[in-house]
Amino acid sequence: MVDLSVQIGDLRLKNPIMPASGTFSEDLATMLDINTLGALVTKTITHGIRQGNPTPRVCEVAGSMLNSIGIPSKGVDYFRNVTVPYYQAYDSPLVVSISGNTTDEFAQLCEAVSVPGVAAIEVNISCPNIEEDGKAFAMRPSSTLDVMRKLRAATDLPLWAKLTPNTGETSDVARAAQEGGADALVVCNTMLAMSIDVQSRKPRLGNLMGGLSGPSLKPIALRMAYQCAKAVDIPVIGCGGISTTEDVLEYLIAGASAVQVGTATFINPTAMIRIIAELEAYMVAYNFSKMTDIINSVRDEEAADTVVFMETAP
Amino acid sequence: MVDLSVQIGDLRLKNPIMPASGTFSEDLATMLDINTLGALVTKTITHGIRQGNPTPRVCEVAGSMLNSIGIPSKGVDYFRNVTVPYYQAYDSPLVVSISGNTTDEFAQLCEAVSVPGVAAIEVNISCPNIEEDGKAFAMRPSSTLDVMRKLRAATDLPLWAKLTPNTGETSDVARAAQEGGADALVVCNTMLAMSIDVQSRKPRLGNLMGGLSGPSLKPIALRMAYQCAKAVDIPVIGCGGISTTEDVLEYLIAGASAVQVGTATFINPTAMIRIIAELEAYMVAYNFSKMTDIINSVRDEEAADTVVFMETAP
Amino acid sequence: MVPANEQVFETECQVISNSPVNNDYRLLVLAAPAEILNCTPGQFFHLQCPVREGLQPYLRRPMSIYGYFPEKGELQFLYKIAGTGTAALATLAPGEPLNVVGPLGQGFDIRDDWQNLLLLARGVGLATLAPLALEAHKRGKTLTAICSARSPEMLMSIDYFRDLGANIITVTDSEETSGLENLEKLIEGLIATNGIDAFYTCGSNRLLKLLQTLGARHNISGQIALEQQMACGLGMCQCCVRSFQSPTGIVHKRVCKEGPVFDLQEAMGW
Amino acid sequence: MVPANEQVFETECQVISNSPVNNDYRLLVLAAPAEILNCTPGQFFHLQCPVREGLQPYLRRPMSIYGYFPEKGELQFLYKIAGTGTAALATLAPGEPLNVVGPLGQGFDIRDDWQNLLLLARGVGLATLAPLALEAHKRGKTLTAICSARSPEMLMSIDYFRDLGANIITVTDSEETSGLENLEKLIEGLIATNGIDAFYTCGSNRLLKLLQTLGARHNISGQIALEQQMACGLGMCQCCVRSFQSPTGIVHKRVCKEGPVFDLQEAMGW
Ligand SMILES: Cc1cc2nc3c(=O)[nH]c(=O)nc-3n(C[C@H](O)[C@H](O)[C@H](O)COP(=O)(O)OP(=O)(O)OC[C@H]3O[C@@H](n4cnc5c(N)ncnc54)[C@H](O)[C@@H]3O)c2cc1C
Ligand SMILES: Cc1cc2nc3c(=O)[nH]c(=O)nc-3n(C[C@H](O)[C@H](O)[C@H](O)COP(=O)(O)OP(=O)(O)OC[C@H]3O[C@@H](n4cnc5c(N)ncnc54)[C@H](O)[C@@H]3O)c2cc1C
Ligand SMILES: Cc1cc2nc3c(=O)[nH]c(=O)nc-3n(C[C@H](O)[C@H](O)[C@H](O)COP(=O)(O)O)c2cc1C
Ligand SMILES: Cc1cc2nc3c(=O)[nH]c(=O)nc-3n(C[C@H](O)[C@H](O)[C@H](O)COP(=O)(O)O)c2cc1C
Ligand code: FES
Ligand code: FES
Repeated sequence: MVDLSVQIGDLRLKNPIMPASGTFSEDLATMLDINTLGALVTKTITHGIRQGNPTPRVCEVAGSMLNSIGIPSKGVDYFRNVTVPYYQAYDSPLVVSISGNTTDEFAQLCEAVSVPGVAAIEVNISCPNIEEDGKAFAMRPSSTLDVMRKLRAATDLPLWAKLTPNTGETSDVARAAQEGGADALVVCNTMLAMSIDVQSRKPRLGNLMGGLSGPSLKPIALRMAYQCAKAVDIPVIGCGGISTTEDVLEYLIAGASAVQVGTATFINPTAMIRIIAELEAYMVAYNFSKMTDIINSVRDEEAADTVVFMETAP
Repeated sequence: MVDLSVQIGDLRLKNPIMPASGTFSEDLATMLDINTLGALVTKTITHGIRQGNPTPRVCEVAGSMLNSIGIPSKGVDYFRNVTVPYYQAYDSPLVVSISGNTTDEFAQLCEAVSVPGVAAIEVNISCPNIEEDGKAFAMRPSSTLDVMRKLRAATDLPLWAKLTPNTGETSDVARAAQEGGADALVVCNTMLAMSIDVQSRKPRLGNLMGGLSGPSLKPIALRMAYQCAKAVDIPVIGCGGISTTEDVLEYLIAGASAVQVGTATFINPTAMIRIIAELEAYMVAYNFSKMTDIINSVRDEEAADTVVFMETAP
Repeated sequence: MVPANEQVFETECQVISNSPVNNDYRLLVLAAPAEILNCTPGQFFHLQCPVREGLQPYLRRPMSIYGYFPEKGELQFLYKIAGTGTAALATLAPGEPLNVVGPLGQGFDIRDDWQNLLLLARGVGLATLAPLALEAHKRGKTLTAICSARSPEMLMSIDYFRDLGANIITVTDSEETSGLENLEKLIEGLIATNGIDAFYTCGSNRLLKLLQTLGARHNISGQIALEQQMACGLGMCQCCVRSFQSPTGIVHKRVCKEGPVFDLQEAMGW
Repeated sequence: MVPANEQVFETECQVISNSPVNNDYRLLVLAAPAEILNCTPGQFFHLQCPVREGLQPYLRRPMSIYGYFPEKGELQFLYKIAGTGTAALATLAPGEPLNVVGPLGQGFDIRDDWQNLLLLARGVGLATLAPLALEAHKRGKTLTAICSARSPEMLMSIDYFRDLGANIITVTDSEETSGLENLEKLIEGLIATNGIDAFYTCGSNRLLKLLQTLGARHNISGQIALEQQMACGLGMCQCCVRSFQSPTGIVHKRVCKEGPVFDLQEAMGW
């Protein structure tokens, strides 16, 4: 018998496969038994009600996509009154993704969602901090440390910090998040990108720019997950461009303890359950009994010592 | 008659298409008349002789590639004695790409390559600065300003600063490069990335990590080129993932005055001459007479004011 | 947990045929299992268009159900080549697989007390309205279909509607009969002679406005199928929203989930 | 500016045939213009493998020239399915286009004063050595080919070599004749009876070492064709380097430009 379960801080997940925030909702239950997933991660919510960005909110780029949804949110009350009760029917742990424009707003929301039925809070610190020139909290170690400390003080639930690839200081930011009290890191969110329609000369997204996700992001996000796994002691949850079981293995080997699947679900809504089945078959075929046989098994040897902290391409 | 020429500071290029550093050499003359190109950009050279990184130096990722060549170099003497004379046979301007581990080494090399026959110097400030925790000069505004000032003092030739995408401070770095004396910006170099072979569990590149180039990089590099064109007054030369004439138009519309074609030449060695021909045909078809009819014609309107300086994905 | 008629499937179907209907449109016929053919007119599928040299669509493409026939196990789409995805779709040969997700969204509603239905369709809109016509026929409704096109040769599905006993009126640009003024006169005529209980239309801003005006004037209900860029098609990503009038002000609804069929008066021009 | 024989072309060729030779290898025959068939044995082409559903190679794949026939306008490759690119190559049907870049690299050298040549080849190495055998035959050289394989059924191109009048010796793993010891004995025998002026081989570390030893022992020249990951194939990207012995110490050379054929004694094991 193979055991697919993984440990993320105090939380035991039945398998390492879960959806990425914003690419999953109750609606996926129309297609598959979401109770088979390792965890259930909500779209990021904000404290108040928000409409989100102008359309078009998505566009396709070579083998991947851009989005600029803009966190439309029904607010915290809807979450507590409707979303949490809905997920009571499932035993896969509910992870709520939250975000705020200021540290205080963020911390208040963190407290407000710390209700029974919520297993962990994923803090989307890849969103702009309007108190500090609009850069995302997770772009700098200092603002990361700051916001994580306040969030830590606001809840006793496990805190997962979701990092951004839009930084040159991945390792430092990861350490700051750990120091600030994160129980795990989710690595990573989308990469800021742009596309222009040559005919109309207009940006393809209503909001001018948006986030790159899908296969193009994978080598970048994998590099970050690897850097983070080397930099911190808390678990890393890999995210970015995963669409096959091989992609999952790449992240696990690089040091991630679990992974999130995002855009791939748009292409194949049943991708996650297929991956879970394939992962189990892989374990059997290669005689692995538990996930820790795979996690962090990268053969980086000498190379790792010299270039782990390299944050620039040659 | 359409005029494809563009102005990059004091330099007039016969057309906006040139190779990207490291993806071109004299060897391309075995395939096409390199004199048809807007400029001829060398692989980055260093002062001394260097061997470069261990193999494998390249690997393929979804629809793109990673490389970690590591700047093997025959040194400055070879450049002056062999390379410069070789290019005398061509009238397309010779642009030499240089790099150094320290500011002083960089500046010395900049002076040493300022010889007749060289039309401009592209300073690859995307390389690690060993004086400052190994981060690339162009990852931070301060180190960018610093190195650009020294380089400016070292030569009277036009200086093109080549930026890195491995930063969260694109606009600030662009302004620092301009302030430091750059005559143009090349936007951008490769994005730090990684790939692991699941069978062997080894990193696919001998050097563990490498730079992502090709189509996957395009939406990221285009966003940066757009940000830079908004942030500075000097010309921007777009680079990243260009393989079609439409890609070129996207960069020009976004504000780039010229572009560099890199990885696409590996896939289709004749890509650049095909693009030049197609660009001319496009101008004729759409009744444009000069490149400035296209450059910076993006219809970003209101959107631009609010989110140009956004450096994070929503 | 999910009611059977809300169940959505990801299924690999097999192409039976894929051939041009006229210069612009093609008909794709798939062999499909009965379980995915429990559809409502107006619903759509999300198609994973094939990857070809030089045509590499990434996201799925939404396509209205043109025909669903559980008895013979067939699923049909009527489509126009618009770009990469549909161009790739057009290369599919009989026997090749096509991965489809669906049926998706909310379809048209035919209230029992509605008898005289008016369809107003142009181009791809016919694809969306065809199964509605069939359903109306099955339920013994009286159907009038105003079919609009650039020119008489471009008119599609006329025979199909005629076989369903529909009263067909064709209007075309080349004959200068498709203008708003003429349409208004036509429809006012229909209302005056037989009476109309409901309007059904698709997509166009121009037709939306006209039917909204006529509907308000004569208190006639109506529904419209709308389009929007989609990623997931399942209601998860929030990218496909449009604005709608509601008692509480303007609200966003997801075209893939609350739509693609919406109340005519709630829909907003764009 | 570039001498005619150094000119490299990017050309769209047409597939004439593409069929299995045995369980592991396939032969691809292309219709090619004469201008690109001015080749030297040992040179290679860089192939843009086609894009298929689930098989989307990005970089080109290097492939030795198995045969080039300017008279009949044919270019041939013998290949083994190793991964994405070669799997995609195997799907090419007659009539389909294939974009090739070449001819590339430095081929084998047959010095006029060399008469008795020994080829030592296994697997894909045969593809590389086949045109050398033809050239040797044309130039009236005496050729011995030691062909190695897993088992007798896997031996390839035997008839081809035989038709060229080569003296053929086959060794296989299943018959336990392909071991180093046996090979050494065999070659020592050949040297003792007829004498050998030059060795030619490909790829394997094991064979390289053996021939280096024998070459040094008897002062026999030799050449080896090597492989390395490639991006540009033209000498521009510096990714395909290998280490070589040189009078000034260990140097890097580009397999695509200074190679793929190198002096046997300069080559280094890996
Ligand atoms: C609910 C619904 C039903 C539809 N039914 C039909 C139908 O029956 N027949 C038909 O021919 N067309 C239909 N369409 C439009 C069809 O989806 C587009 O023509 C198609 O997606 C174009 O893809 P492309 O790659 O060929 O074009 P491109 O322009 O290259 O597409 C680029 C991107 O834009 C999206 N896009 C482009 N046009 C539209 C559009 N009109 N609506 C939504 N997304 C779009 C594509 O999905 C893709 O992601 C329908 C659209 C929707 C939303
Ligand atoms: C000069 C030269 C001549 C060759 N001649 C032949 C031949 O005649 N017949 C034949 O079957 N094979 C030959 N090879 C090997 C052939 O290039 C590889 O088998 C092929 O590139 C594998 O590609 P893939 O996508 O199928 O495999 P994958 O393993 O998926 O390839 C992944 C990447 O690694 C590279 N790669 C994998 N194996 C090799 C290799 N051995 N050498 C260089 N790059 C490799 C690929 O090009 C690709 O970029 C030759 C290689 C070289 C360098
Ligand atoms: C349409 C869409 C919406 C997203 N919304 C959110 C969000 O609300 N909060 C968040 O943290 N990440 C959001 N993301 C980012 C994903 O969670 C994930 O980090 C990213 O897409 C990379 O993974 P992928 O390549 O597997 O999609 C969104 C991504 C997409 C494509
Ligand atoms: C093999 C390879 C080698 C490169 N070497 C250099 C280099 O020496 N100096 C440099 O500034 N950029 C170098 N680059 C980066 C390219 O110049 C270019 O910025 C990058 O590849 C993005 O463009 P592309 O997507 O068109 O390839 C190299 C890129 C590749 C693929
Ligand atoms: S397409 Fe994702 S919510 Fe409608
Ligand atoms: S493959 Fe580029 S130098 Fe050899």
